[in-house]
Amino acid sequence: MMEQYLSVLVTFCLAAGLVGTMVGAGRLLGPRSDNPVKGESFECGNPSSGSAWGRFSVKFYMTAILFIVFDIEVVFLYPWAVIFRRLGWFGLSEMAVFIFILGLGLLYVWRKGALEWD
Amino acid sequence: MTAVPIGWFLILGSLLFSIGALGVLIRRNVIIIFMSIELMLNAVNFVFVAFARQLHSLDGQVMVFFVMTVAAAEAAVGLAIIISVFRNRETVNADEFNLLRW
Amino acid sequence: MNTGVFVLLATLLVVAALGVVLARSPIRSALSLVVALFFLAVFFLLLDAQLIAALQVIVYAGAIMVLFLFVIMLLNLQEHPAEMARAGLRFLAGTLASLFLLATIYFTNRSGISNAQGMGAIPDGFDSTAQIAERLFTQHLFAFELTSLLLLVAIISAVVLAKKKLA
Amino acid sequence: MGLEILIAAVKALTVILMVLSLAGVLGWVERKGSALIQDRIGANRASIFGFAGAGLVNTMMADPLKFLTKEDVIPTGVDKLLHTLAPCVNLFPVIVAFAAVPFGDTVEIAGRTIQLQAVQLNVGVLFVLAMASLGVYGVVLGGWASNNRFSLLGGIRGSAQMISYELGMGLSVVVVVMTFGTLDLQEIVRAQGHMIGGILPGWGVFYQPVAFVLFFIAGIAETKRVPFDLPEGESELVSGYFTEYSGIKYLMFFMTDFAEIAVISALVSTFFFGGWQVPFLGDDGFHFGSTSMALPKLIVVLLQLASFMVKVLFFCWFQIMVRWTMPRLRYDQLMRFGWKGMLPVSLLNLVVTAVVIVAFQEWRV
Repeated sequence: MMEQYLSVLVTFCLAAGLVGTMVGAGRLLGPRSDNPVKGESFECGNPSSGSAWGRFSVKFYMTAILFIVFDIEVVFLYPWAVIFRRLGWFGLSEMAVFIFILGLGLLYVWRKGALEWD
Repeated sequence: MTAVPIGWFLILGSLLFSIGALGVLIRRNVIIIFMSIELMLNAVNFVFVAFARQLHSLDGQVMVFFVMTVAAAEAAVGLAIIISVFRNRETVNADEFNLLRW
Repeated sequence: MNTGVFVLLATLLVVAALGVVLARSPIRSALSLVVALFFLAVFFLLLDAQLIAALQVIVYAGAIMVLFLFVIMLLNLQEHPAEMARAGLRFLAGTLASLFLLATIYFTNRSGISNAQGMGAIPDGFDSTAQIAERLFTQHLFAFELTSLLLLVAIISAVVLAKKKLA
Repeated sequence: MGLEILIAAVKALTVILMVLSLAGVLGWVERKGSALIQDRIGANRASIFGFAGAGLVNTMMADPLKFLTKEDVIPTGVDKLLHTLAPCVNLFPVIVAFAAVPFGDTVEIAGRTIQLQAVQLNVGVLFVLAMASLGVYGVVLGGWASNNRFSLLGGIRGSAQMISYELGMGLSVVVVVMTFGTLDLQEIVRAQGHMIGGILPGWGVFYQPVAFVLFFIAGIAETKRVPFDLPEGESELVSGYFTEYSGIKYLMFFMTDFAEIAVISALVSTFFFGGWQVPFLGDDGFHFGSTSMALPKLIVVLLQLASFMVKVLFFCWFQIMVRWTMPRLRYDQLMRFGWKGMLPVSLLNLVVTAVVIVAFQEWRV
């Protein structure tokens, strides 16, 4: 038991250490020279047209919402997948109802055209 | 982790909950208020899991599933509301959402 | 050793949680929340809830917080000067929160559970996914089916609210 | 306690070195492979004494050193903290995810049983998926922190693409879990040790061919490579979300790309191609029907290790071939394929699998 958590902890620490060392070493070893032109954001050689932080399409937001909903569905499926053999037809029908109701949601989104990118 | 008594977990959970509540009360940005609510929900989850461990009952862990689902649904609908309000009023400040106030 | 781990993780968790509330820029606030959720997952792992720990990261960090980040970027929310509540309200909120905290500490102490010698050993197979699944899909069957309706409502309302033209 | 930490550290270091050297090798294979496909020599200066194979040493040693000594340009007007954080949160989950994949069976050293797996969790499958879902942050933060139009567009496109294909990936993994009945990666590999009818290895791909195809497609989409390379399409977005990065931070994004290829390959071989299993090889040697050939335990372990590496390298090579063979999709095609293709098909696959398994209870691995 303890072994499992130890392995996770040690791996996390080593990976974080590696990543940190890389950034730190790059900072120490790399040369430094600042000038205003170098600091401009790269727009293929044209003078920069100012800050890029602006608003973008709401489509991406719709994708994220749909992702959350179906991600929850998948999350319920993992524990179910482990024991569905033992639950048999009962487990199957209960999951069928769940998937059917969420399938209705997918159908609705599909028919409403929220999955279109135009 | 077995050497730490449950009381410590309860206190840590309530500390998290208070921080979340503080965020809801003192911040005016609706999105940060939302995130503070998520924090409060998580504090509750934390206590559920700690009690599940203490009482050797898995119901606490099952409950976390449902809290997660509710949090997801809440985030989806809540943020959709924020977006549609922002379209009309160009603000996310909770004090300026006052059309329904009387 | 165990107590040390608890204190270390708890400190990191509380700092991250404070970051959510106190950070000026919403994007930093959201990232603090991701860090806090990650440390919560570590706590779940140490509380023998492996499944919950993994799902915590998948659902909260991997899905819900991505949505928050998207919205913050979508609305291009930067720091806003007049963003905190009035001083009086801040004071009231602080008092309420500390009262709540003190009450918990008081009742935890009085009930005597915090004096118990740790949590003790767990029964065999307590952390197995199969047992949680067994509970979830038999005893809590009704609640499970209801969540699908909740999610359906969430999809429909999100589409209706966020779509530009309503029919 | 100290000894256990030491063992865990040795295993974790082995895996980290494995994934880093794989990333280095793949950088070279990609250059040489693309040259092969396009009928040119490619990377022709990277040779030692005229032997091109030694160029591999060059890419693995000289390249990182060069990147380390380059200036790390941070443009004005960016969010400095997030700009530095982005490559770190990009690389970290990939390395950790690779650590959860078992690269061999157990070995016994001095009376102590050691699992050849750096992160041993009962829920290894979910651990890997959790880390994969954290990969979005590197992309989103890199794009946002740079304050550059190309970066932001690349970052947003990349994250939307990754979350879309994560669903197909998750659903095909659910099917794998249903087939083997466990969330433990080591258990999944062990379950693939038998032979179907004495001739066919009991690999997941023979039970779940559809899931294999779906998982592999979703995996390529998660690595954001051709034909799904919209987030960093050179001809449109310069380098996408890491346009504004230079020096070691650029190398970190670059390494993440190759490490992701390695992770996907390792997962494909674990879920569908028996991981470290060698067909006909048991604990004590080869068994072909009635004849058998005894082998010492050490040889068996080494053979299994080699089997894992060969499978991983094969799928890495396959992904590189795909990259240099396919044209790029359009973004609307990509999203349509994810939501209207992958998602319904993987749901259908799941339902069919569930019905088949429940209807024929004896059909089990």
